[in-house]
Amino acid sequence: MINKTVQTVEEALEGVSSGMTLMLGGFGLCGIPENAISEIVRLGISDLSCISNNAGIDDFGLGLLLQQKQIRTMIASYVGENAEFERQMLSGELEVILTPQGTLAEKCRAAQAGIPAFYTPAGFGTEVAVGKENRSFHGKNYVMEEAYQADFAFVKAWKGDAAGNLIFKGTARNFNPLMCGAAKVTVAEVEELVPAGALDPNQIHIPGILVNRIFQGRDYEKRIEQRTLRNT
Amino acid sequence: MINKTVQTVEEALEGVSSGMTLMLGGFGLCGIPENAISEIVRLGISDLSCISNNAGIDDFGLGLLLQQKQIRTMIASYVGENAEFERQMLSGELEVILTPQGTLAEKCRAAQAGIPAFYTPAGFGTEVAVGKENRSFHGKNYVMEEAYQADFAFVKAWKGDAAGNLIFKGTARNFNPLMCGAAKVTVAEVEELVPAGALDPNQIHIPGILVNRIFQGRDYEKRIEQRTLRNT
Amino acid sequence: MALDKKNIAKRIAKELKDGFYVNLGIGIPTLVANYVPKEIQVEFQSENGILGMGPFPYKGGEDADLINAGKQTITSLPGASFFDSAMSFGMIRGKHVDLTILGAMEVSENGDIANWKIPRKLVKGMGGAMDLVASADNIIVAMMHVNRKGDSKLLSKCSLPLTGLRCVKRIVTELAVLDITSKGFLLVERAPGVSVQEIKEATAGKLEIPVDVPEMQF
Amino acid sequence: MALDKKNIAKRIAKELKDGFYVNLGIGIPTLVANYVPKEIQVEFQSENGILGMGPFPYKGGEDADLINAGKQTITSLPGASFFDSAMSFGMIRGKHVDLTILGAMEVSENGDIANWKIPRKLVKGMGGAMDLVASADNIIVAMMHVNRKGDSKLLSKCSLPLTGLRCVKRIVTELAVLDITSKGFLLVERAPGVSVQEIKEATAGKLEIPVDVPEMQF
Repeated sequence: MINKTVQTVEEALEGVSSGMTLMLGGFGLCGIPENAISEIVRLGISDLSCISNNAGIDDFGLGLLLQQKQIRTMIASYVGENAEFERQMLSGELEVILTPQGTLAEKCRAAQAGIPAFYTPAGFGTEVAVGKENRSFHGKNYVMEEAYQADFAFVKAWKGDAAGNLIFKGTARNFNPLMCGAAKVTVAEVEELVPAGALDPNQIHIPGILVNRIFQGRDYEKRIEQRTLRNT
Repeated sequence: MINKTVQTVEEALEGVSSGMTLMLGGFGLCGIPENAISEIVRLGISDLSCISNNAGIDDFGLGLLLQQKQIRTMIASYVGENAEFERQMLSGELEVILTPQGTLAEKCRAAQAGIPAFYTPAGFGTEVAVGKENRSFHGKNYVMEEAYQADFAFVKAWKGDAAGNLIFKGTARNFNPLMCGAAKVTVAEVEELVPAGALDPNQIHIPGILVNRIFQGRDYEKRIEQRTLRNT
Repeated sequence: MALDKKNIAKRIAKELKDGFYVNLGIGIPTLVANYVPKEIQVEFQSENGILGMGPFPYKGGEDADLINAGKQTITSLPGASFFDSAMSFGMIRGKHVDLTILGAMEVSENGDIANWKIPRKLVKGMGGAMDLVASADNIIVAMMHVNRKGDSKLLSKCSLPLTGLRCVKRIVTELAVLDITSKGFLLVERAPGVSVQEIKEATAGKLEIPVDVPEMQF
Repeated sequence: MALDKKNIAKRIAKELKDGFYVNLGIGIPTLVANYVPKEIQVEFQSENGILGMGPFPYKGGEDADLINAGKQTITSLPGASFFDSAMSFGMIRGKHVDLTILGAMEVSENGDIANWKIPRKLVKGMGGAMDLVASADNIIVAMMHVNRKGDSKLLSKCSLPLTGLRCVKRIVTELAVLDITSKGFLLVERAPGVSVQEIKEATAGKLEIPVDVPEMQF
């Protein structure tokens, strides 16, 4: 067993620096790498390009990096729910590259799997397709999209073992598995870190080969964006 | 819950006919849809194109279809271990399209996921790349490969529920998950069929949306090709 | 009388067929889940990674790890499954989802849809909408027939940046049910008490009006 | 004296580094697993869907659902995982596997490899070999220096249909360890008791011979 465990978030983020391209898992605030985000804030690095489906809210998630003006380029599919984001975008401080959600997912997966490019119907005939190869297969039109290239991927899993194997929970899975192995270095934080052999090899969502460093996360807030209830 | 259960293998294979393109899961004899293969033999249909990593052995797996001369075209990555196969191939009765194993897997996955084509480095500069688009990304050469188009996919899972959700076991997973939803109709046979709700939704390998019919398989032989033991 | 949002959802629910996997957009489409006919079984897919989505949880049953695409807390039903976003959009692009119901800012008479961007206004992004409209064979749009200024949103050509081309099949508004055909918008049903003339006036694109236009039934 | 297959495997095992994920081909490469230095940790990947592959099972411990790429019954080690073939080749194409060790029929002085097809003979297929050689940054070939007829298999140009282009980094034969460089085959080590002259005679491609060619150490 190859041990991927690191003891601290500082150690986990060693090598992250200004100007890098980062992938961050999560959908809204669900399944975001809270510990890594806090540490990036603490490191005070800037000029970052962030690939993440959303941009957090004002005071949580990627919103914390926006507050400190650490992000130069945001690559996302949906960026509502964030006043500071809007301000920076409208003022031109922040570059925003909007990408269809399925394309964003597949561009991560392509990077993970060594596929340099693929075709998708999403965005054909829209401004998303401008400047990209358009091509027809079997009478339907598609756009060519290329794999992302990133320096670090930060993901959050439910359980993980020392070998770096990961299991996600519910819809907190989302983009996290696709970003594993999609950047030069993948850092996984987990709610529960167990010894190798404690997880059923049949139930592992992401094999440890796609994870470079794993650590036991702390103080998860797991904030709920839209607490919606049924009447009793 | 949308119920995908059918009671018999006959019902499961309704609509399969001569001249069709079939996908069949399994690696060697591991994880092959034994019940579906037996039923195809019984149906006596022919002129089939079969997409499967291997072609079975003389008296088991796809070898049973070869014995009856039901296969016209075999699309596979490795076809050793089968004397009748060799005879038919050398005599020209059987057309064989050899495809790199990873490309075969990805062409199934592309069909499942609505990706019409993708680029892979596998086979660049070899006869596999002849007649296909060759293209360079970031200084490396790739070959364009298109998604498969098939009529039926036959897969074998370990456990499944009435909603068509599937869980595979060990290395019997292989190509089975990738073929689900990759053909017009996907038929899953399982060793153990349970009611919807009995499987943990976190542990499902293939969601039921990718399966059209599911049935409780019978009399699994699960033959071992190379029983290799350690000395005690 | 023009329908309210609930009744638009109720009318759309009649389009559901037994065995359908359905993706519901945010807004009116979400309400459709409340009106599934009892005699049929459908399953709801949420593109953030669940199939077999159930209703909102009771108080105390919320789970931060279980939300829908609108980031609302939800529950899962027996037979549900969780999966990653690549698998989720694989289902969508691979045409495994049978019906997509979503909102729109504009629809054109050839089925183009615009629902993600207003130039010079704040753009929040397309989310999964471009994937959904480019992939689905069966798209129903739930929308208001006219905007707040009273301008028609059913146009000969969309004025806003497109989300997808020639993809909408059917539109349900507060006034009518319309299909996209080679001749433009075909008036299929009108809301109870709404006249053909009213619909005609509210539709800027080409409108094909059959001799008999029945009222919607609920 | 020329090495036997076990010693070729033993020499290759010295190339393993702590933390390496390794894919072993059928034949001599499989034997490498027996000689992993005790002080390092490596994990073996088998492209049919397992990481953390262990030794063959004891009698009674065979499981038909647990085999390697050679279709042999195997076991799994603590920390192992199972996955589908797309994920498996994603690991390979995505360069997550650190070292690939495989056999060859021919290797050329520029690193081309031929190991899947002999024209006019029965073709069994390339299996995963084309994916492996096209993807791996670190490929070691385990092979015999000459074929049964005594012809060199280390050529200036492969005569057989290629499996991959310019991909081999190092070759270990019964006679020598050689690297592929811009100047052709570079003689790195010779088998104990084997002379440089013997290696020279057995190598058809361009051979670069340093002043000092040490004997292999085991």
